[in-house]
Amino acid sequence: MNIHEYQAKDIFRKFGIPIPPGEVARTPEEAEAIARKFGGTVVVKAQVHAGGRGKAGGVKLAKTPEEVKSTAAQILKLRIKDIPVEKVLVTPAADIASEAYVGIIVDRVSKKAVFMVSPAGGIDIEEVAEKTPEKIVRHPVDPRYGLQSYEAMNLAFFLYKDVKQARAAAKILQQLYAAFMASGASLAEINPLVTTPEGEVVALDAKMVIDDNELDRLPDIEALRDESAEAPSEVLARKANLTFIKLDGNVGCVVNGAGLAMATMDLVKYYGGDPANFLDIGGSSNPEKVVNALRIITSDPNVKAILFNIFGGITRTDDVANGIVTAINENPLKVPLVIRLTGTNDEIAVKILKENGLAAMTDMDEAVQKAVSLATGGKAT
Amino acid sequence: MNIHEYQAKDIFRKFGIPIPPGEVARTPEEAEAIARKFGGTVVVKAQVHAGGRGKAGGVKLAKTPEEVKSTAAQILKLRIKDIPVEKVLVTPAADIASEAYVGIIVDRVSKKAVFMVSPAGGIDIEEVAEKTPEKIVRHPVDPRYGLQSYEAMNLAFFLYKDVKQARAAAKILQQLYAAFMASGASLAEINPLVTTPEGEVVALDAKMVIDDNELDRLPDIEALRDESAEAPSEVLARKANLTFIKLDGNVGCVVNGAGLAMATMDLVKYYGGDPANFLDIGGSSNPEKVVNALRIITSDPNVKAILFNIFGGITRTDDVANGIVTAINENPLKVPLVIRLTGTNDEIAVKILKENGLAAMTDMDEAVQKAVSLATGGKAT
Amino acid sequence: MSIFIDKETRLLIQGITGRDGSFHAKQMMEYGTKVVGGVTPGKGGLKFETTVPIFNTVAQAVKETGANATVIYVPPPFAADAMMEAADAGIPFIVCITEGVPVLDMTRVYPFVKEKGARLLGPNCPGLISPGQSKVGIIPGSICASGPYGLVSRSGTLTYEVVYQMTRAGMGQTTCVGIGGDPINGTNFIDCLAAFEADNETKAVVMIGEIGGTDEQEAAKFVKEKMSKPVVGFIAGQTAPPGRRMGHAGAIISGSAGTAAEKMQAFEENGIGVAKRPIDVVSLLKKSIKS
Amino acid sequence: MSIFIDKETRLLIQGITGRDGSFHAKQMMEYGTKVVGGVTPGKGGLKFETTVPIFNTVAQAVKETGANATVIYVPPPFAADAMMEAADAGIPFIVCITEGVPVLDMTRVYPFVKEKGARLLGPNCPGLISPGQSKVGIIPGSICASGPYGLVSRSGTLTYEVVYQMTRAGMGQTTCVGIGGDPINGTNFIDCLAAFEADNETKAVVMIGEIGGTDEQEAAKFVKEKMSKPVVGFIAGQTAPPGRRMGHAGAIISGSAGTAAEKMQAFEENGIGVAKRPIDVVSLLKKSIKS
Repeated sequence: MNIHEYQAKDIFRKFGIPIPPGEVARTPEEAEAIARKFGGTVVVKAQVHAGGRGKAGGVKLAKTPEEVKSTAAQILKLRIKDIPVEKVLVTPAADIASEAYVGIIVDRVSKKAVFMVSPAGGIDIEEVAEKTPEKIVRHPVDPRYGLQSYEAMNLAFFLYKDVKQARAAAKILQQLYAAFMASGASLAEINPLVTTPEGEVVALDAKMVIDDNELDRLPDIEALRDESAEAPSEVLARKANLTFIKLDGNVGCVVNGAGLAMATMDLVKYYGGDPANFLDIGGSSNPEKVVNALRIITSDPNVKAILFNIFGGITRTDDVANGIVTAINENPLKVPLVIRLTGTNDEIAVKILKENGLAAMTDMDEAVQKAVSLATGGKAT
Repeated sequence: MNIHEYQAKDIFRKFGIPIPPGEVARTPEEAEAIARKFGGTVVVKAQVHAGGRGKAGGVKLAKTPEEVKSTAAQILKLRIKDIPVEKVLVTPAADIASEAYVGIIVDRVSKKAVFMVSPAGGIDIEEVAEKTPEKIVRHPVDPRYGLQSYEAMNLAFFLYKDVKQARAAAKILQQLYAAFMASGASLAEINPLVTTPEGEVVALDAKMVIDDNELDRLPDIEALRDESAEAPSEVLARKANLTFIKLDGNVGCVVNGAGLAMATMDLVKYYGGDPANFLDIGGSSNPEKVVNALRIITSDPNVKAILFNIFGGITRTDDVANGIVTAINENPLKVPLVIRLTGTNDEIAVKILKENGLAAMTDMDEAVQKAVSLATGGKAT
Repeated sequence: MSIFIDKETRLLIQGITGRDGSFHAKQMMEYGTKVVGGVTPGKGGLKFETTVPIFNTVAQAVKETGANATVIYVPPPFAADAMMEAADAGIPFIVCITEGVPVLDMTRVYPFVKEKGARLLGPNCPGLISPGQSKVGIIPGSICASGPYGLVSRSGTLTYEVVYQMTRAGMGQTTCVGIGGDPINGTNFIDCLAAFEADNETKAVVMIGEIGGTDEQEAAKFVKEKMSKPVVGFIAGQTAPPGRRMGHAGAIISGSAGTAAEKMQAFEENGIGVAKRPIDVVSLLKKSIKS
Repeated sequence: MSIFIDKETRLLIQGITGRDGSFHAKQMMEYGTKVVGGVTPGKGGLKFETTVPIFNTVAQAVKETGANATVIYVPPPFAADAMMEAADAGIPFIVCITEGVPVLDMTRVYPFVKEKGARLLGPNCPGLISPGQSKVGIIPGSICASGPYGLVSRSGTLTYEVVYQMTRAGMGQTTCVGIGGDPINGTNFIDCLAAFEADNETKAVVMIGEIGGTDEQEAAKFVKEKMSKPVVGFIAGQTAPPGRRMGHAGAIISGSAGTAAEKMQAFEENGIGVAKRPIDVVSLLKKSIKS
């Protein structure tokens, strides 16, 4: 789950990381009032779950409250990577002497949380990694001991020569690690971590991605979810306990299991079609899930044919068949449907479908070919 | 450092351990008022840093507020193991279905924090260990992982068959471990951990000993120190950064280093004397420490002779000599003094002493023999 | 022969009285797996299906039953504890089916299990099956057949699809292993490939990968350097949208975006036949045996 | 010969610019110890006494100087971190002089240092000296002399007393080691006894114990079972008041109150001559060599 910059900052502050004040506005007027309170030049920053805000015009300086109002109005009209900007963060502009990058992610190779720090901050860390990899240090943290003080100091001395700044940065690294662990994060990032002309070390930006699997036990973090910042179809899918990713093709796919779902998409492409989505109904299916899956897929006007590919294991194919029948009875389909079922209870499933005038196939390749042909206007078999 | 039962309970409560309410009274009237507030039968418990309160009459039931007043008055007049009772804890009496023991200590053999749990609680755990050792389970905790849930459950099932009670106890064990770690404890104990007739699991007593070395970084814990509950000479010694333990003999000993201090005491005994104290002035000596050491020792009327045994290493023997001279000039001694000095700067030290009319010896055995002889009325050499 | 499990495997089931645990316990028992005990705190002393003793703790279960393997069906928040409990109780082979285990939990579980000397398969995996001998997990026994091919996969149902095609084509399996798709898991491709290489009865191996990470690339190198037996492979996710699985920071860390194209190239460069479609695994496997 | 340190020992000093660190750094340099570097964060690039380079971190110091031992003089709250930093930087021999390290810190330090394969001496110990070769710590060089006797002790100044008596009696030392008296320390009696047993030049060993714990009892068993060389011993604390050091819970844990009487008995039962007074060590040692 993504959270907003201002939310990540609130968490970081709680763990003691020095961060300049800031408040969130939903309207240009609110932004103006906040700027008046702070006085002086402020930065207005779009709060959206998308990278590249700066390049998209979502981060701007404004010198007077009036200017803040017009800047905020501009930004609140933006769509960044197709997501509308609903909120802006207004924060006093800081004088910057140097910019560094510090971040933690979970790394599958070392199987540990790994710090990445770089004295080249303020820009995209991918760019640094590509062009000047010697400017990034990676440090895996032994989860049994946590980030030790000396490890934090070793990393901090890579960022700063001055011992006071190094000590301040080391403290921030330990606080960031604590925030990361306590929030069930898979990524926590400060970019840039700046030094001021007075020598203070301060976090100017904050980013955090939460492991979805942690949310059940972290209600305070789950409460940070902002559905207005997500695509409506993905919100619906999540609530129905489905994994859904919208794509640009015209063959809607309903599959059980992520690997099989990807393989099905690949096969659609292989036979000349284009998948409209990734959709995994997961392991323990029930008819309700299927109903929701069809609802989400049919809401996409691009979809010209729908393909079910179900390999029953834990998933009972009769559950799926019942779901399909229920969904169609509620909302008759406007596009053709191809169903492939095999595995647990498939005889019952085929019978249910037949009784409701639906055919089922058993071979994956044949089913995909048929769906592609239907979507591209070919004749149904 | 020892803390009181009521202080340990406050800490345990903060970590979520279920503990019945309770308030501290310094006078019989306060105790009566508290009892009136709680209503019903209460327990009045002496708050002293000494074991065996129960046997000494320091823990009593009282049925009415009036009875509480007289009981509290009795207890507040007690001295338990020579420590006056200054406070009592008043807490509602609980109905008890069963009593268990749970505790954690730091174990030098496994080099870990070790849990001890026993379904035979409410009595001295040493007694259980001696008479029915099969009723105690010991469990060392891997400090890198902490007390895992399954470990807590394994221990809890040793206490309770009922799964609800086991789960409650497992939670308490994890909370106790968290309290132990966060407080820099060397011992944390609940005795008894009881079940009520309703099946609840509740801590009725609480004990905690804090590692003195943790106090510098735990000001909240240091603030729990109750000097009125310590022997005045030990308070004075601690403030002077000396390690002091009062004994019953008549040869006062001032030594640098715990091992040498014990060896000196042993030698006093060997030569027929009786040491009046253990006193270690520590590694980095300064004259002020010596002045304080003499002040503490001379306050003991039993002391008939004073023996300095200093082996200079980090300790500079001239510092010690200067301290002796200063102390004697401030407060002339009423008992004879034997000084043995060797090691760092001993030539300077001997000179300083000589100039002030004091003699110094170099051989430990000779010095001890002389001190013993002086204390027992023998003639000074 | 087979890898990791065989007729002698004495299996414990953690979470045996839960919805998934009880369903699959029965399936495994029907398949012939020696289920020697179950664990559900508070149900110690009872029996599952009138024959299988239930215990409160794994330690107790191991002591009473001599179990040498366990399979975990407990809810995600308790799965890490269940894995560690099993490892601490001395069980040498631990299979965790549970999906949705927090990855930070796994950063603790992984070193713990390793210190205890146990092998962990999963979490978020379908388990494994040695057809005709033992089944641990949720792979449907009906689609498998005994034979000389090994299979290792990061997927669940895609594994079934491939096994199903193999069995239909008369190509039975020594063992089918699903290692799971989570970022941190206990057993990887290389562990399984090495086991298949050492197994006398396995003649060739199928490896089913997915986008994300670099496990397949490293496994491909292992195949070239250490394996004498032929390996064929398939990678799912050729059409998956970039950046939705691991995010850019993961890509930096691994020095690779983990795309399907990369992985397929690594397979080809290291002598692993690459199937374009799942069904193509069958013909590639036949060809690999002949050559 | 000697144990743990010798002429070739390349020593780092953590906390070299502190009050204690700088004083003892000079003492060690005067004694002839090869002090190759110091560590004080923020003073990296400067020199101590115009010759010894100072570094910000141990990792950097090891890289630049090839140090193979370190001695720690940092304040108690930072000592655990210093020990772990040294171990993580690959230093195989770590001596921690600092007194007052919280014992819970040591429960973490101990397994960490062990995992890294380093030997830790201390904390709260006087260090060690191999007379004429190298001195690491605070034992006064002037009271020692080179010779064929090993000494291991839990005490500080009591060690000096015994060494002083030995040297006065013409009985020089291969190495004198102070293991420290803290409840959890890195090196115990047995480690040192084993090293003395393996050292060609050590003919006999003096062991100085204290009340508390059971280390001396275990060491006594080790002497009987594994050592060919004579060992004599002394225990301090025969008159110490009971219950003031470890409390009753500690006694339960170790199954013993750790009294001096117990320890002296364990010595006698295992063929270790027991000195009644420190001075008696000298005569016992002489006798042990003759017999």
